[in-house]
Order: sequence, then C-alpha cells, then structure tokens
Amino acid sequence: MTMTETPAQTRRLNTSKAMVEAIAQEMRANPEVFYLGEDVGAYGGIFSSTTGLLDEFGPSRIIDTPISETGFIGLAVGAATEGMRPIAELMFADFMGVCLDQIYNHMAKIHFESGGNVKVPMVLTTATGGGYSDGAQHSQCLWGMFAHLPGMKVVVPSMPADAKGLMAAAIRDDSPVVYMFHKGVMGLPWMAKNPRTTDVVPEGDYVVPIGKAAVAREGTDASIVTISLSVHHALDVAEKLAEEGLSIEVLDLRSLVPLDREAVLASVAKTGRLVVVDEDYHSFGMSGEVVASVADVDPGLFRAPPQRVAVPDIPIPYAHALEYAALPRHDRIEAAVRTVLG
Amino acid sequence: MTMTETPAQTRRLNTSKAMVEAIAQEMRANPEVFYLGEDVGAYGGIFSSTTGLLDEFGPSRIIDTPISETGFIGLAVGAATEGMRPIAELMFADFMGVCLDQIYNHMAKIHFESGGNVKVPMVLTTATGGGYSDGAQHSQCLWGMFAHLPGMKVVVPSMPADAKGLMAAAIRDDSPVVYMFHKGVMGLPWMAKNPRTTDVVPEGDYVVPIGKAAVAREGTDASIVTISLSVHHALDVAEKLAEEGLSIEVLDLRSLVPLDREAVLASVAKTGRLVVVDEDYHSFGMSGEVVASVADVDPGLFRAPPQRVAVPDIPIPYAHALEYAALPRHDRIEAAVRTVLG
Amino acid sequence: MTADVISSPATDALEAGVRRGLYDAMVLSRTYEEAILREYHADKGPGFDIGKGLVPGEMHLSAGQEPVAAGVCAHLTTDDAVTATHRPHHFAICHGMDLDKMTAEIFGRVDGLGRGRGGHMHLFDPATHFSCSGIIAEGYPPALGAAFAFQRRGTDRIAVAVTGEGAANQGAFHESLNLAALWKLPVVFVVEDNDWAISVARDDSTAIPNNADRAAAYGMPGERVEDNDVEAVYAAAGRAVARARAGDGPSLIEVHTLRLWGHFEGDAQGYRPELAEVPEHDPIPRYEAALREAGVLDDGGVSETKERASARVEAAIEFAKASPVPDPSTVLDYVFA
Amino acid sequence: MTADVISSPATDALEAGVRRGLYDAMVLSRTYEEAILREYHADKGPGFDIGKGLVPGEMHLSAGQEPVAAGVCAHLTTDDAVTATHRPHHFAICHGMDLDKMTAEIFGRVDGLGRGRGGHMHLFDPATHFSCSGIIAEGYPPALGAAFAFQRRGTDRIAVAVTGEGAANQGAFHESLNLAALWKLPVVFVVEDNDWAISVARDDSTAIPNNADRAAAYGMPGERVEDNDVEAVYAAAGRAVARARAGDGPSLIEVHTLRLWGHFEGDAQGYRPELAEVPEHDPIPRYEAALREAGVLDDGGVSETKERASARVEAAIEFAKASPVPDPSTVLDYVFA
Ligand SMILES: Cc1ncc(C[n+]2csc(CCOP(=O)(O)OP(=O)(O)O)c2C)c(N)n1
Ligand SMILES: Cc1ncc(C[n+]2csc(CCOP(=O)(O)OP(=O)(O)O)c2C)c(N)n1
Ligand SMILES: [Mg+2]
Ligand SMILES: [Mg+2]
Repeated sequence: MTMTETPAQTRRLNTSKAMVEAIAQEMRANPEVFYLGEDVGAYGGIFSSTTGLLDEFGPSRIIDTPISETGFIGLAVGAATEGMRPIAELMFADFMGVCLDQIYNHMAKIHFESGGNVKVPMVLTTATGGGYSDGAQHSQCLWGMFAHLPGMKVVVPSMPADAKGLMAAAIRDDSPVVYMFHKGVMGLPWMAKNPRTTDVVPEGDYVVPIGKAAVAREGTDASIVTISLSVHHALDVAEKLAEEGLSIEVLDLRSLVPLDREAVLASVAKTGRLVVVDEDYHSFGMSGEVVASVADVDPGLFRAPPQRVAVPDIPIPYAHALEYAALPRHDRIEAAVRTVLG
Repeated sequence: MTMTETPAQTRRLNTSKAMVEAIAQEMRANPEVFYLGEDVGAYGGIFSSTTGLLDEFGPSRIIDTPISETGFIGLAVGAATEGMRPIAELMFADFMGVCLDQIYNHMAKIHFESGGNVKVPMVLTTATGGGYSDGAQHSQCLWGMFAHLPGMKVVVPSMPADAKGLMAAAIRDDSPVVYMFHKGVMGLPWMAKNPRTTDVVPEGDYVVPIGKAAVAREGTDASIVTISLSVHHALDVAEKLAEEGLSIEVLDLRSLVPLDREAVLASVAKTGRLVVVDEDYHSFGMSGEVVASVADVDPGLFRAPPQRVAVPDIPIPYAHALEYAALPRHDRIEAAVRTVLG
Repeated sequence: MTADVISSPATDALEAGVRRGLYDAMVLSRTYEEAILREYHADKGPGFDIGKGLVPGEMHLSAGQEPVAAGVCAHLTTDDAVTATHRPHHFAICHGMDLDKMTAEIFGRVDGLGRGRGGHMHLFDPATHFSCSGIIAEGYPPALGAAFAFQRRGTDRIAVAVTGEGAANQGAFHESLNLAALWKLPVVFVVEDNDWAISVARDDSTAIPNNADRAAAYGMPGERVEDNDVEAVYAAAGRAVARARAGDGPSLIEVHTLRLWGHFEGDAQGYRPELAEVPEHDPIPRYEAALREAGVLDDGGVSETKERASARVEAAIEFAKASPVPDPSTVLDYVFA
Repeated sequence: MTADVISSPATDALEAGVRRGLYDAMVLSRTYEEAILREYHADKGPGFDIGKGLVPGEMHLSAGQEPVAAGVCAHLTTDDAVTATHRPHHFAICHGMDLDKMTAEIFGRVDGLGRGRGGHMHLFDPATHFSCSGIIAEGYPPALGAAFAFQRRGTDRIAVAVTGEGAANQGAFHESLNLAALWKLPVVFVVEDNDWAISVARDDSTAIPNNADRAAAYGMPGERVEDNDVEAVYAAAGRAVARARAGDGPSLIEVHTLRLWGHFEGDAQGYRPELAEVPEHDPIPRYEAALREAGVLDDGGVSETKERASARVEAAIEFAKASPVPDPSTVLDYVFA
C-alpha cells in the first residue's frame, strides 16, 4: 500500500471523536485517569463521549455505574482527593438535581475549605442542550447555573479541536472542571448537525488553555458573544450577513469559568454593538453576566442597547414548533444583530 | 383587666413572628394548607419559621420529617397536584443539592409540561445567608440560582411586614413559590440583628403582591438595588450618607421572579447611578441581571459604570475576618456608592 | 419488625372475565406501541435523525412489559393515582388514559394532555391522576404526595409508583420507601425489572438479585414476581392494593419482565448478549396460548380483541394527526398558573 | 444472598493495653469537647450571639459518642481514610489528627487545617486522610472514592464512613451502600444512632428500629451494637475492618450511642423527654468503673490519663489562640489549585 501524503493538520474529526481522542491520550499517559458513568462502557456513551475506550482500557478504567449519580460522583470526589484523576459523566446536565450536592458542596469546595491542602483534580462531563424535541427534562444547558457556583471551572467547547484541547487541559487541571458538551456539536450521525461539527483536529498532544475565548470570526460592525452550539449558528448568521457587506465578529467564550471578560471588552470596544447568544435560560445567567461585564467597565462602549438572545424563562417545550421558537436559532440571532446595527 | 388602646398599626413583630402569623392565618382559613420539614414541630423551626404552630395545628398539619428532602419535597409536589397547598421547608438553601431535582424538574415544570392542566400550588421555604461563621455549606444565598431556573416564583423578604404579606401571597398563589428568608432578617434572639428586623406588621389579612419592588428609601443621587438582609445594610449606609447631604435611593426588589425591572429602570432613570448589592455570588446571578436589565433598555442611563457589591466567586469562608471581607457589608456598600457618585 | 417477603405463589385460576380483561389490556398496549413504533420511524430518514418527523425526540416503548401494567392497573380505578417513568405508555393505557389526548401529546399537538408542551415522557392527566417523570426514580416522591392527600381526605384511594430496576439504586427510591412506610401511606411501589438499564445489566448495578428484599429495610412487604406472568402480577398487586386501601401502608412489588425492544428507538442493543432469544419470551403470545388452552379465548376472541385495539389506536393516531401544531406565538404560555 | 445480621456478641475480656487505649481515647475526646464547650461559650454574651467570640458559628459536640470513635479507630492507622459529619471531633481525635492544627481550624486561624477557611464541620487532613461534610449523609460517597483508590493501588487500606441515624434516610446513604457492595470496596459504614436528629426522634424518622437490618438490602453484613459499649464497638469494628482489609467488601455497623449534650450548642432540648436522665448514661464513668473493677485502672491511672489529655488539649487551645487570624486581603485565595 502506498502512503499518500496526508499533512497532519488536515485530519478531520467530529467533536465526539476529538473529545474521545483526548481522553484516550490522557489515559495512556496517566494510569490515575479513569472514566465512570452510566452507559460509558459497551454503549460508548449515549452521546458517543466514550466510544471505543472500553476496548482499549477495559472495564477497570472505563466503568459503567448504577444510576446513582450522588454515589459515583461522590466516589470520584473521594478518589480525586486521594490523588486519582477521575472523569465522571453525568449523562444529561438536566439530571444535576439528583447529585448537585456532591458537585457544588463537595467537588467545588473542598480545595477552598482545606485552605488549598486538598486538591480535587477531577472532570465532570455532561451533555447539554436541545433542538431534537427531548422535552423539559432532557434539553437544558444550565451552564449559567454551574458557573454561578464557585469552585469549579466550566468549559463548554463548540469546535472539534477545542473539544480535544480543552479536554486535555481539563484532565490535567488540578482543579475540578465541568466539561459540558452540547449534543448538537458532537457530530452524532443520528442528529441534525452543523457542518462545523467535523473539522481539522491536531494529532498528538494538544492542549487549549482553559479561560481564553476564541475569536471565531473577526468583524468590525457588531459582536456576537456566545458559546457552544450557538457559535455555529452565529457563524452561519455572520456568513449570511457578510453577503450584505456586514462585518460581524463572533466570539466563542469556550469557558464560562474563568470568563474571558477582556476578550468581550476588546470586541465590544471595537464594534460598540453586542449580541449575546445563549441556549441557557435568559435571566440570571450568562447573557446578563456578559452584558454586565461591559457595563461594569464602561457603559459608554455600547453604541446601541445590547441584545440578549436566549431561551426565554420557560421550560423547554416538546413540540418542535414551540421548541424552535424558544431556542436561540438563526432567525432570532439575525434579528438581534440587525437591531443592534440599528 | 383594662384594655389600653393599642392602634393596630403600631403593633411590632420581628420577621419570624410575622412570617409565622401569615402561615397561621392561612392555615386557619384553608384546611388544605400544611407545613412539613425537619424540626418544624416541637423545635419550631431551626430559624423560628414555625414557632408555636404545632401547638395550634397539631402534628397532622405541622409535620416533622426524616432527613429525606427529595422524599418530602416530592411528597409536597404530589400533594399539591392533588389540590392540597403544602409548605415544605428546606432547612438551609445550601442543602438544595440533595433535592433540586424535585424542585426544578418537577415542582417548577409540571404546570408547563401539562399545558396548564395541572397546578402545583406549593411553597418551598428555606433559610439563606451567612454572617455568623457557619462556613461554606451553611451560609449561601443561592437565590440567583433558583431565579435562573424557570417555573417557580422566588420571593425574598427583608422586612417583617413584607415577610407576612408575601407569605400570605405565596400560600395563595397557584404557582410554586420559593420563599427565601435570610437568617439575619428573622430577628432571632441568638444572632446579631439589625433593628429593622422588628417593625410594625399589620394585623389580620395582609397580602403583598409578588413581583413588585418597594422603594425602601427615596433618593435622587444614586440607586442601591438590593434584596433581603442587604436592604438593611443599604438603608444604614443611605442614612449615614444623608448626613453628608447625599440622597440615596434604596430599592428592595422583594422578589427575583418576577423581577420588577420597571422599578429598577425608574430608579436608575432618576439617579443615573446604580449600585447592586447581593449577598449571593457575584457572577451569573442577580447583580449581573439587574445591571443588564438597565443596559438592555438604555445603557445611556448610566452616568457612571454601575457597581456590583456581591460575594466574590469564592465559597463562603469560615473565619470571621474572611467572611466579613467576602460579604457585602456596610463598608463595601458605602465605597461603591462613593464610586458611582464619582 | 421484619418484612414479610413473600415469594410469588401459584394463583388459583382466575375468573374468565378477569383473564380476558388482562389479555385485552396487554393487546391494547402492544397495539399502541406498535403503532407508535411505525409512526416514529416513518419519517426519520434518510438515515435516522432523532429530531425529525411527526414524533420527534427520544422514544421509550414498553413492549414486553405489558404484564406489569395490566396486572397492576386491573385493581385500580381512575380515582387512584399512578406515577410512571420515561417508559410510561403501558401504564397510561392500562390505567385508562384517554388515548386521543395521550396520542396528541406524543405528537406534540394542541389537543394533547399538555398541549404539546410535555411529550411522551411527560404525560400529566388529571382525569386519571396520572403523571410521569423522565428522571430516574424521581416519580416515586410525588406518588407519596397523592397518597398523602388521599389519606388525609379519608378516602381509600391509593397511589401506584412505578420505576425500573435500574432506578432502585437511586436515592429517591430509598427516601420514598422509608417515608411511605413511616407514615403508612397508601402506596404500591412497583419495580419493573427488565434486566437492563439502557446497556447496564442489573447484575452490574444492583448488589442483590432481588429488589423485593429491599422492602425489609422499610418494614414493608416485598414480593417478586418471576416469569413476567400477568396473573402472578395480578395476584401480587391485589394483595398490595388491598393492603394500601385498608390503611395498612405500602408494599413493594418487583416483576421480572422483559424489554422486548431497545431501550429507546435507535438503540442497536449491541451490548445485549441474549438478543436473539428475546422475541421468543414475548409474554403476549404465551398468555394467548394459555387462555386458548383454558378455553377463555378462541380465534374469534383473539381477532375481536385485536381489531378493537387496532381501531381504538388508529383512531387515536388520526385524532393526533388532525390536531393542530401549537402556535409558536404561544410559547411563553403556561409558565405560571 | 441474605446479609448476616449479627447481634452484638459478648466480647471476651480484651487485653488490658487495648482497654486502656480505648479509655484514653475516650477521655482525650471528652476533654477536648469540654474545652471547646468552655471556649465556645466564653464570649458569646451578653445573651448568646452565635456569631460572636473566638469560636463562632454552629458547634456540634460529640460528648457521649466517644465509644463509637474510640472503638472503630482503634483498628485504623492514619493511612486509612475517615469521612465524618457535622459532628466530627471524636473521630478526628481518635483517628490521630494533629490537635494543634485541628484546633486552630476550629478557631479560624491561619495554622488551621484549612487556614481558617473550613471551620469545625470542615476538617480536611491529608495526613490522616480525614474529611468531613456538613451535609447529611453526603460524607458517605467520598469514602467510596478513597476506598476505590486504595483498592486500585492494591493496598489493604480502608475507608470508614460515619453518619448519624438520621442520615440513614437520605438518598446518599442508599446509593453508597449499594455501590460499595457492588464493587466490594473496602469500606466500613458506621451509623451513630444517638436517638435524635436535632429534635426528631429516630422512631419519627425511620421505618424500622435497626438500621443494621438495612445492610441486607445490599448483601452486606450488618451489626447493631447496643448500650454504647466501647468494647462491643471495638469487636464489631474489628470484624468489619478485617473483612474490608481482606478484600471481602463493606460492612455496616450501627451503634446505639448517646448525645450527652444538645444537638448544637444553644439547643435547649425542650423536645427531649428523657433529658433529666441523660447524664447518668454517660459512657465514660461507666467504662472507667468497669476498668477499675477489672484492675486495669486505678486512681493513678485515671488521673494520669486525664492529666495527659488535659495537657494536650490545653496546649492545642493555646496553639490555636496564638495563631494569627487570616488576613482579609487573602480572602480570594485557594479557590482554584
Ligand atoms: C437521574 C437520571 N439518571 C440517568 C437517566 C438516564 N436514563 C434514562 S432511562 C435510564 C435507564 C433506566 O433503567 P430502568 O430504571 O431499569 O428502567 P427501564 O429503562 O429499563 O425501563 C437511564 C440511565 C435519567 N433519566 N435520570
Ligand atoms: C441534607 C441535609 N439536611 C439537613 C441538614 C441539617 N441537619 C444538620 S445535623 C441534622 C441532624 C442529623 O441527625 P443525625 O444524622 O442523627 O446526626 P446527629 O446530629 O444526631 O449526630 C440535620 C437535619 C443537613 N446538614 N443536611
Ligand atoms: Mg430496566
Ligand atoms: Mg442522631
């Protein structure tokens, strides 16, 4: 067989494979890393977060659990305090209500309560988001809530390469990291997907530092600040508006904790016009925080009132027509951009 | 015994007695109302939320529970769907992590998921706040988190009369209401207290509509928008600054859901200067939402960048000196007001 | 006090009418699931896109588990409450839910139980005191509340709370059983042991082989029914329901049942070693044969039952399809009462 | 499989050294609590202001429950992990925590285990693998993790997880026992039954009288120790610890103990009908008398133990008081590693 020359930088993966690649590389490098959760073994993760890992690492490191989230997330906390580096999967972020105590009162606080003497180097992975009619208990993003509670980093990749690099960073981090993957960015074969869910992903060791936003598209007329699947929508809208000669910047926050407020400010300082797009609920969450981050420093930067495109404060409805009315989709994003452009 | 004439409007109660009075009146009026939680019977509630109720209503309506918050809050949800009007007490808001699923995935969503066909008329009472060195798991406010999750009203009284009137409104409401009482506003004999925790409370039927802010003090130079115990501190600061001739308005939001955005706007439209004081965590919470509420409408209203005085994004520390550095106390509020005044 | 752990007893032959009723209920439920299966997959292609079609989203069907719902619900009236799970159809149907409204909800239409807001995991029906939750084991606590209300009002109404065997390792299960036993609430706890929690086998999740043994931890009777036998379920449920109605408190019944299809539609079940043999354990043909043998059913009876079921189900599907899609402008409605 | 529910057996007379060790541990723990009691109340006045004084905040003392900690920890080394509750001092002390650092933490000082960030409910000590949680039953799951790490590394180290009887009705209790049994984790679950969960009597919270019976729900041995007898605890814990070290999995031990004082300081205990008789059940004088009778202790031994305890405790208090208060400018430290 003749090798065709394939430059490493053009190898393309979907987001789930990129995420799994990082987990596998870290597991090879560090025997203390293990992954536990429901259906992460033979099934490979309901949203393909662990596909193939059982084959390589076996059931002692890729561990199917009972439906006991408090039990196994707490187990991960305890194992982390003893120096292991667990990755625990909460199948849907929506289920956090059965185990939140271990997350925010234990995982996130032990390091502080111990005055820095006890580290909790673990990753909590969880699937978020809607768009496929899974109803009010299986479609939530909830990252604003996780980000409100101190002591845990909150990482929310939108692109395959970031999914890999942020996962590697999360596993190596000595602090607890919540890694939230939107089902719609994973590139799953059984779900509608944006072409951006498959992209070039660096091979080998690849780390993206946690806490730095990425300018997904540069622009000068208005800034869309967003995260996760909404980055894909925002880029679609920016591309469409470019045809009209509008130059829209898209900032992908990539993590909510730490929040890259400087990047937000830099973008708004340039454009003077802000649209925040958030698939989480509107009030008391990310969209307000981003707006306030600018106002806190200089409300005069706003050349027009900022626009927040989020899920209104309603549970996610089941019926497709209602769900799409609630989600921050292209139409609402575009309208908001046009509004800030005046 | 000779009756001395006591005008009803001068009868003074502390906040806990005012709250209990409303519960008792509603229980007398409606046999479907009952109260359940830990230590709500003979003990009378750890923070005196039920003092005396067992004597009047007996153990069939004032019910001590096992330490099974998911169990008994879920029981309240089910009883409410069958037409009863339960009041369930979560002893500290900090404990929501063991039972949040019943709260936000059930209590708050059933009405919506049922297309309005099933009502969940219940009240969830819970104690919040720090200031007495109870550490990272017993001092949190967390109202921003409750308010982020749609489907439940969130009421947070600061004053005795409101504690009564909002409790009556909460019990009569056909929607689920989370009623968050700060330990520091209750007027407990065993805790430092502001003199405002005892005040005139109307006798008889008294209802304060949920969703309307109160101007706790009128002013023209700057607006402090706040809630709960911080209202007391803000008033102290406003009184102090009045001696310097500064006119500070204090707006007591009283509820976060619904949020009285009009009242915030009206105040900032008048003063042009905003300080938000929040004993909950800084980011992704109330303080950002209030700032954004103004920016969304007109960032030009801000004559100076708004100031947010909140708990920085750290767990609440135990040591008094650290805790007081983290809490939004008088010194930080005053400094923020001086900053917005320029 | 130690719980009575009763092993499933041989039942005396039931009255023919009851047996026919159990059979009819199972057939109706299966017919329904087959129709939903057909409608669900009708328009997911090309390929399989879960968000597409007239019935989008996750779909957890109950084929194979009909004996549990039929056997339990035969003892209930629509004044009794049932709280079900992410896999609720068989209980909804056997408890007497209006098929039109139920189906319209599954199709996300305005005439649905939840006006299209809920979906198939969120069927709330005040008429039959039926509710469900997609969160594992979290349907148990609300059942306590219904039972509490029934008890307080001095009625003999009861609540039935259903979960799968996977749910028996969730904290809410434990809290609910303790509270119900402590307050002698009229609840029947039902565990449907279909051997699987998605891809996790019960032996890989549960430290003991029989969840009915867990009843002893709460001082309540626990009974396990083997063989997915509808009449054994009927008998066990009869005892538990009677106990609850009499004010003697809750019971736990675990039924060893069968998940005939995947966990949800789209599940290829590659993890399931016994996959090839699953169809031969279908409880409906087995019960049909037994009733034929006993002279309760003949060809005519079977086709009568099946035709009646089919007519009811297809009418419900027609009703659902004819019902309007919700108007997006109403998206903000129904948050608060 | 059904759990072995063993009722507490009569123990053969223990070696004198062990008995003296148990006595000494109990006295040290009690001496500590008496000193904290004194320091806690020293400056809360006028009246009682919980936020005031050198030791502010809630204070849950363990007086009366020393037999549990002494009996269990006698089998541990500081390589073993202990996860305790809101009432942790007796376990911390008997497990060998550095008293200076522990006390400095309780006083909120920079030389404390948590540099003053934690407080008395949050004692985290890597040197003794000790941790605690103020959330009921939520200390159990992290113990599984320590045990998991110990098991994976091929050691015979174990984890001890402690809660009160009130905690045995919390979901985390159930999930933890199932997981530990399923994965044969080296854990000893300890329930301190002091009859009360704040003001709620155990009979008003728990559907069965003996939480050790709940072990059967997880296929693990369960044993209840009556009478707050330190030697019976020692014996039961010995069996459970040996089992865990041998790789045979977890056990559950419930000890019927005594809350000698209020739930927390400031608790007037008006709800407690047996309040007047409580002091006469103090386990320390009783054990002291038994050891005197057995010739293990005499006046000299008693005063030696008490003086040593007192000296250690007072030195720790001095250490704490001499340690600086944290600088408010460091308030943002230690959020992330
Ligand atoms: C708290 C929670 N964790 C996980 C899930 C995801 N989930 C949905 S169904 C299921 C398996 C349930 O198994 P079982 O209880 O046996 O019911 P079955 O599906 O077999 O009917 C899981 C893990 C969930 N819905 N809720
Ligand atoms: C989840 C949760 N609910 C309630 C509380 C409040 N609380 C603290 S101690 C306690 C009683 C605990 O009783 P028990 O488990 O018997 O322990 P004991 O105090 O008797 O040692 C309660 C209800 C809590 N800390 N956590
Ligand atoms: Mg199952
Ligand atoms: Mg107790």
